[in-house]
Amino acid sequence: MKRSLALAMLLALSLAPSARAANEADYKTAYAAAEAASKEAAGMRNQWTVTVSALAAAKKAADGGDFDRAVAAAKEAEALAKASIFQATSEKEAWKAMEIR
Amino acid sequence: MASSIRVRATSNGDITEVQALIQHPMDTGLVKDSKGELIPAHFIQELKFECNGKDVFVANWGTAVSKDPYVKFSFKGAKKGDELKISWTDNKGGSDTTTAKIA
Amino acid sequence: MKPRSALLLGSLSAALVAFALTSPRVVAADKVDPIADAKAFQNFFFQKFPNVTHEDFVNGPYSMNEDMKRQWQEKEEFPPYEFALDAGKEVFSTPFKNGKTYADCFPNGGIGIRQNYPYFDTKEGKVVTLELALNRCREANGEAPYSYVKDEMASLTAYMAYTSRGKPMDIKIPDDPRALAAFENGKRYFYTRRGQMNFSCASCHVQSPGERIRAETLAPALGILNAMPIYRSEWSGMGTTSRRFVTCNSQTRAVPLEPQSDEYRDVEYFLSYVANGLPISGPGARP
Amino acid sequence: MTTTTGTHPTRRLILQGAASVALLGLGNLPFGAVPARAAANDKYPEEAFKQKSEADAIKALYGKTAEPSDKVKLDAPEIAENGGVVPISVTTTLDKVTSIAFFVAENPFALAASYKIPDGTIPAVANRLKMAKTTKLTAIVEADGKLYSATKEVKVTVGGCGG
Repeated sequence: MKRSLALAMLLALSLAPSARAANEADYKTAYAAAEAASKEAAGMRNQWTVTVSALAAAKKAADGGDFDRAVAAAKEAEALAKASIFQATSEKEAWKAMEIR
Repeated sequence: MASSIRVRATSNGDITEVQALIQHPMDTGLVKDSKGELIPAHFIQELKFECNGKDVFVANWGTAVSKDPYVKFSFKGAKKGDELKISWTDNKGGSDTTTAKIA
Repeated sequence: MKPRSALLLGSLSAALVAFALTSPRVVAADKVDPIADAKAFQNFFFQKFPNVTHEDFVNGPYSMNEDMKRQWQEKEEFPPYEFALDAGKEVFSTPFKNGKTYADCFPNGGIGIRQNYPYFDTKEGKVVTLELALNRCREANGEAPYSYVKDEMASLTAYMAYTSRGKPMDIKIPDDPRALAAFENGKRYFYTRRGQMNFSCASCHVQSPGERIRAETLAPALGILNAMPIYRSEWSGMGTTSRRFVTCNSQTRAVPLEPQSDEYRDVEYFLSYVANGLPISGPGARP
Repeated sequence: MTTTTGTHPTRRLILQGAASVALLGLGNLPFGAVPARAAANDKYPEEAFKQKSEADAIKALYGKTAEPSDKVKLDAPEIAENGGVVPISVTTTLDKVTSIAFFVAENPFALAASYKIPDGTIPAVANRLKMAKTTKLTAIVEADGKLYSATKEVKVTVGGCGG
């Protein structure tokens, strides 16, 4: 579990800018995916603050017409949200390992 | 409105020990609020303690004194029941005064 | 963005390794047994800190560090919560517009009862905290509720805690499956990792009390709520139990829940119950 | 401001029971009154509080320099639990004290507080100060027209300038 969480975070880091400049449609797709994942995380009562800020950063960049940055931020938000979903899922049982008994 | 000044003055033979706590923001003028705007400096400059018509302690403060400032000192020559007068003024012209009986 | 994230990843894996090494032994979960849980919880801290007297745990980080304790004792000569205490007493004794007072809402007129909160309300089937009871009292008397995190709520609970100082925490779990479920849910919340830092409440307050995390000395979980509400120098002001939970969540980069959400009520129930027998020390002063 | 030095020896005897020091005080008795004591003046020392460095602040407050003295006892924590509220106190066995001041070298403005100690007041003060970061802390006691200092290093991990 620990390794896969780290992997999920690595994923967030490996988003090098692509050769082709991103356009608004790319952004909309990326943002929709990020938003869906973040809603799922919130539904599990496990939203991360960094997901919220990455989403906001994506929106801000898109509003400013910088779609490369907007897509990158949206993808980062999605990766973060997925990591938080993964965390919430695995913690359903994993928390017991921490318990004082 | 309750006084901004809390005082405890206790007599122990010839020596009176005084502790005071004052409600004041003591803003440095270097800190920004949540909107990113500088909070103007607002701090007590002078705090004076008088007993039996005589200054027994005078503090001159800058912005480096903590919020809700505290001070402790002792003086001689007063007895139980004597009145201590405490007053402060700040850099915006604000002030407060109170009196406390030495216990 | 990248270097910062990478840095975080590094510290995260270091933390994970540390946890892997120090995790308590895993025992198969079975039925909910709060009495055994409380005993194990207290024993864990008593054994981990054999030099700390049992009552001293309610003084949080000050029970862990002599230099800090001295600074605290110095401050306690004229504590920074003094103004909140006075304000709380005044608010508490000022009647509502309908002439009734807070005293009418509480057993024993609200004096010396802090140690009995939170309690499990068998009618509602939920945990009721002191903060919640205070706002319900206001609303029942036609007054608008207060913010749960600071100001009047902190002043009121400061005063009520002050009148209860020294009384042993005395939380009851009634014979009701929902009460047991609330306790268990609170326990789960306490041990569940969340936020990008992948920390649970226990990561800091069970594994590392007395140690420094960034700039703060961590308080032991045992008795941590006995000191509520607290004046935190970091906040330059007072904060309630709700505020403490909210800031803890934010620090692990988890979006905090609503104050007085079910999870927070349950974790308060759990943490208070396992501190049964330790004295109320609130209001407290903390760095 | 004039000082009636005549009461000093008696006060010292009662306070510290240190007869030898009291005798020393007696030796100064006829010439005890010293003029020019900036910090003991009635006016708020606006200029001194505006100085950034400790040296400039001391100069502006007193117009002279201080010498270290083991008769000045400065009490401060080694590690401040929070830079916003650091309990600091000073006591001294020096005689004819007219003022006590605190300087926090690394703060934006070094002078933190200056206290006038009128005749009959014990030369000891406790207060709480803000510290922006790990810093040298200096207490200066003005006694019989001279300046005596004590310093201490205070580690600050949470700065006191964040409000």
